[in-house]
Amino acid sequence: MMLTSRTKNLYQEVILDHNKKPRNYRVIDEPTHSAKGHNPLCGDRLDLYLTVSDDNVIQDVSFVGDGCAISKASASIMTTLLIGKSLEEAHEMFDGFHDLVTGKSEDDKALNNRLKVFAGVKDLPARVKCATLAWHTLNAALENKDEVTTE
Amino acid sequence: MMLTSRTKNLYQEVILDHNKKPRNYRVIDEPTHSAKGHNPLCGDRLDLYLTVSDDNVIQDVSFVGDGCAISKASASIMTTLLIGKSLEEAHEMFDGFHDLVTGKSEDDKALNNRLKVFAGVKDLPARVKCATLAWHTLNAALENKDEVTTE
Amino acid sequence: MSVTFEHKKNGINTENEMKRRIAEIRRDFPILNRKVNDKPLVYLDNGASTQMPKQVIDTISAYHTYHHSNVHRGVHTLSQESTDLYEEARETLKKYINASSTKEIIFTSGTTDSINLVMHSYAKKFLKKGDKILVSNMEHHANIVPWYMLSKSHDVEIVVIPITDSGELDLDTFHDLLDDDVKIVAVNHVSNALGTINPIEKITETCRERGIITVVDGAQACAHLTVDVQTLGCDFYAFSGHKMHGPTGTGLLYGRKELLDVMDPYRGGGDMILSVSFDEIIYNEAPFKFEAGTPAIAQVIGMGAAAKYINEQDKKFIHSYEQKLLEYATDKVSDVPGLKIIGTAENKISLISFIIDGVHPHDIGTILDEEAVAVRTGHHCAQPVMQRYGIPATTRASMSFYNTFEEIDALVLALKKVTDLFDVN
Amino acid sequence: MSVTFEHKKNGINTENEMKRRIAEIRRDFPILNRKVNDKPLVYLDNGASTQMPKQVIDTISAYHTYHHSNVHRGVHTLSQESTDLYEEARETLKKYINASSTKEIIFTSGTTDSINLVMHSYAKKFLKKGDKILVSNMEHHANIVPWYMLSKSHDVEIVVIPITDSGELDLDTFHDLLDDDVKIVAVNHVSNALGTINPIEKITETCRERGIITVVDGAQACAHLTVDVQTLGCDFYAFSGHKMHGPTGTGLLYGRKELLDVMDPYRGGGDMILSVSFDEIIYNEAPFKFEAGTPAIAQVIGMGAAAKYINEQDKKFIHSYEQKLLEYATDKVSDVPGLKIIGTAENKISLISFIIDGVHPHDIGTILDEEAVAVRTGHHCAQPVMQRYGIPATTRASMSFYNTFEEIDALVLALKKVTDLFDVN
Ligand SMILES: Cc1ncc(COP(=O)(O)O)c(C=O)c1O
Ligand SMILES: Cc1ncc(COP(=O)(O)O)c(C=O)c1O
Repeated sequence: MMLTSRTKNLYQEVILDHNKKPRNYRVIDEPTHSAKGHNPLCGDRLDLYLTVSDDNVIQDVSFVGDGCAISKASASIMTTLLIGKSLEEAHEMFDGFHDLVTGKSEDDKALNNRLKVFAGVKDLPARVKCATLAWHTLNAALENKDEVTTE
Repeated sequence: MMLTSRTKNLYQEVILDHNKKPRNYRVIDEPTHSAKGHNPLCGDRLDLYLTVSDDNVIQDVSFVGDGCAISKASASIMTTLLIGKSLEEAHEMFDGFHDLVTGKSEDDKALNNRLKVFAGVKDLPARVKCATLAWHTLNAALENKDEVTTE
Repeated sequence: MSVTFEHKKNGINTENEMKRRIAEIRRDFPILNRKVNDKPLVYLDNGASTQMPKQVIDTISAYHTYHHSNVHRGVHTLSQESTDLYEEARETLKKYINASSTKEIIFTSGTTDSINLVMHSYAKKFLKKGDKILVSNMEHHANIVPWYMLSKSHDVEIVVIPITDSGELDLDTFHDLLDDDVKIVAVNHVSNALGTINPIEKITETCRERGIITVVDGAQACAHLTVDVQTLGCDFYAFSGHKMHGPTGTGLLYGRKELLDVMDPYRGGGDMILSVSFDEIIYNEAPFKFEAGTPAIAQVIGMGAAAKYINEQDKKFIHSYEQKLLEYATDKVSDVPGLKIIGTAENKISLISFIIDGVHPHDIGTILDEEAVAVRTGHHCAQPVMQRYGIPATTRASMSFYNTFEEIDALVLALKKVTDLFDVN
Repeated sequence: MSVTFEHKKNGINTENEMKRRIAEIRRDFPILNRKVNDKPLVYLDNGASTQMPKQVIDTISAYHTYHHSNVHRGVHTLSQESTDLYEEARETLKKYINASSTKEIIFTSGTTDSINLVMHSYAKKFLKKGDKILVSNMEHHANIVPWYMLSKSHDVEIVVIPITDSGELDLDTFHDLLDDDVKIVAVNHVSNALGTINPIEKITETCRERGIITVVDGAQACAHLTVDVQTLGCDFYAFSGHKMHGPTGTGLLYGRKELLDVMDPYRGGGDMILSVSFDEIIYNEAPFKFEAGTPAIAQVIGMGAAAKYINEQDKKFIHSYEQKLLEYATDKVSDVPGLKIIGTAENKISLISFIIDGVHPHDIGTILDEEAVAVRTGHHCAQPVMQRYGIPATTRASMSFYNTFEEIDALVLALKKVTDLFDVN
């Protein structure tokens, strides 16, 4: 069946796969950080859990929640990339990702390839919030805020 | 100076005269009936006083108040016509007058000539309320209502 | 396509005749010529806002171009024309819902504003601690949040009328919930999330017997049903211009005169007063006492033009046509793998809310938009409905009389692209 | 005609150049071509409603024709376009009044609605029995009645700031009235009945020092002055679309973010919530928490277009042109027998309120209308001003930058017909 190129760009295989089988989709019982993300546009909610070591390295990260393919895949891929990273690296990753989905940087060499599957988001401004929800929630968790909304 | 025919029709000599020198412009100290009329469109107010005999004949009628030429002249002319009339005659007069200013009857032979000077009002629907304020107040007074507004 | 035609009485006994009529109606709506992503727009978001015929668009432009002026207090020609047009619209709307007097027609800025007016001006004055307000589980937030605010400020209780699995009011439980503390019953005429048409007359009859005030949210009914407030027997009826082919920025509250007379205004300003001094203010009568300030003159006139437009249609024809669209769409979407309709009441307007296994509505919405099919996805400002069915959101296709069977086909085709992509089967 | 020209800096050094510019502006306003009683309309009722340039009329029509759709929650193209246009207007208006953030820009249905919002959402929450609200004697009912309602429901006291014979705020007395009970000062930026421009900065400075909240009614300022809420230093600023060459049905409330954050919404419904269940409702942030329901989308977009139109003018030129009109008109009407100007403040917008000995304003209005001159007569929703001067009403000619010296001449000629007819000398 013919799909538009924008649709194909947005819903890449990797995204569909992570949507169907989200990684690290579980609750961490005693996290060092956690936060709830909320996108009122679609009513989506996402709970994020982190275990961060004393020397600021992410030991474990997980999420549960309901959401569209973009937000779910984004959360799932984020968790796979963060384990073992320092907080600083996590922040850098977010910045690069943010620039990508908002169309600010065309081709950031430093950006992890698994994040680049979200490049199609920049053509659909309404979906930027879906793609960044997990990341905003991450920020909130690290800043010890309980809740964050994207609106 | 050239005036439009509508203006000339509306502001006939008689009306201008009554406006300038309103008749029966006074307070009756112990009226049998009285009411306050109010036209919120122009903020006009009119106090009407009546002395009606036991056999329902209007012995005296007067008014005071602020208002446009049309409402003042209408009140003034009304008072001059009512003295000595029965309540029934007063009501009939109002009906004829009302039909005239709302354009319902073209030429009511029975109508007092002094009322016919208000024929021009029918071309200016916004002024009907001015012309009828005194009469509505009369009705209110006779029905023992304190106050009446035309809106 | 398989549609049956039983319109002999109306003289519409061929498919062609029906299509001709609809094509003619479509010509009145300029936006239907729009392309989205180079494809003809398929507008199935009428539940959110209906489109305006050129008769309405032109009425507003003409008002702006020739008559614009403030109403009610001007003696000059423009102001008189504006006032006449504005009050004519009140008369038109009075007839549109068969109110008994224009004094019962209050112009507001929309359904939401109308219901808030009832809350502030009626409920705050007459309800007291411990009183109950019955609200159905299928209400739009506009008919929930104001009561919630009241429950916080005035300590009244909100009691929920449950709904059945098919999305109908559970009338038995409703009757059981009625006790002497119930002072207001607030329900929508038609649910925007489910399409259900509620049996308002039955509800108001019961309430009237018990002296309970009924507040009916007619936002989704005003374009699709013939609304007769006297037959419905409700105390208040609220709806919006933009839900009945009129402009945004205006709405209406019908209220029974006896109630309006004893209510206090909730907004103060010009035009709603008889006199003002710093010692005493005397309010005007209804409807004016509730219309403080310069009203939405152009929009009210536009809403009047919309009511006139609808009245000029063959209502029997458009209503039955909308039902045919519903039948057709219900039938066709059932072919889509994993699709489940939410809201299967017996009486529905032409609206289908649905979910698809494993695909989030937001993704459906995006892909459908790529195909130029405009639907709404989300909770439709009716989160309690979502909670009732244990889902975060639905996709909603809401039809109007200008939609076509071909557009339903386009919807279904686009949905199949979704299920293909997401590998639903 | 005798007008002086000191516009060398602007390059406008001839009367012809000025007239050419105004003629060009007039071409933007289709209604100025209207005839009334076969004479060209002379529209001098801009204080009631300003006229719309075709740029605004067309923006609204284009929105209706190509984009109309509900905002904020839709994923489809039309809904995104509408949302973008709507939020762009918020950005435009933010700049128009130099607010520091779009979060401080709340769209309402008009000035009246804006002030009522402050009353319901701020004052009801934070004022208590015995507190005082200072209101000037030159306020429009929109800035009186809401406070009056509050005084009744919450037992606060309204204290009146007197005005001088020329129609200026009596600032000495104002200062004397300030005590620890004063919690709110509500004044208009410009008086609609007198034309006075008030020294808002001085007032807000005093109030800020004392922690008093300032509510400024900018209805008459928004088209005629450059409004900068940060320089003005007020807490709230309210105005209407239809007073600044935009459509009816929309208005704006500027509020300082710290205040908006702690205020509760006064209308509940869709779009102003984050989540709704029958147990708990979480409100959205400002400005959304104050914009319940479908907003006046087309009208807000139209108001944005109006702000853009004004911004594109040479503001220095139009403001000084309006002042020339005022000077000219003030001079010319003084030739009319028995005419007395009410409101002779030093700083005025281009507006003249007057009475004529022995002729009621209503009669003046009717006769002027016969001559196609549109003025407003009455109390202008400012009865306390009338009471202050001991008059029932005035006639008001209110100018805009599209008015001409010839139109002032037409006004004066028509007034002389009045005084002739009524034999005033
Ligand atoms: C000074 C002033 N304040 C408030 C208002 C009320 O504005 P609106 O009727 O648009 O709410 C007006 C307009 O008449 C006004 O002139
Ligand atoms: C059933 C129902 N009630 C109320 C509303 C609110 O209408 P508005 O947003 O025009 O105030 C809507 C529209 O979304 C609705 O569908």
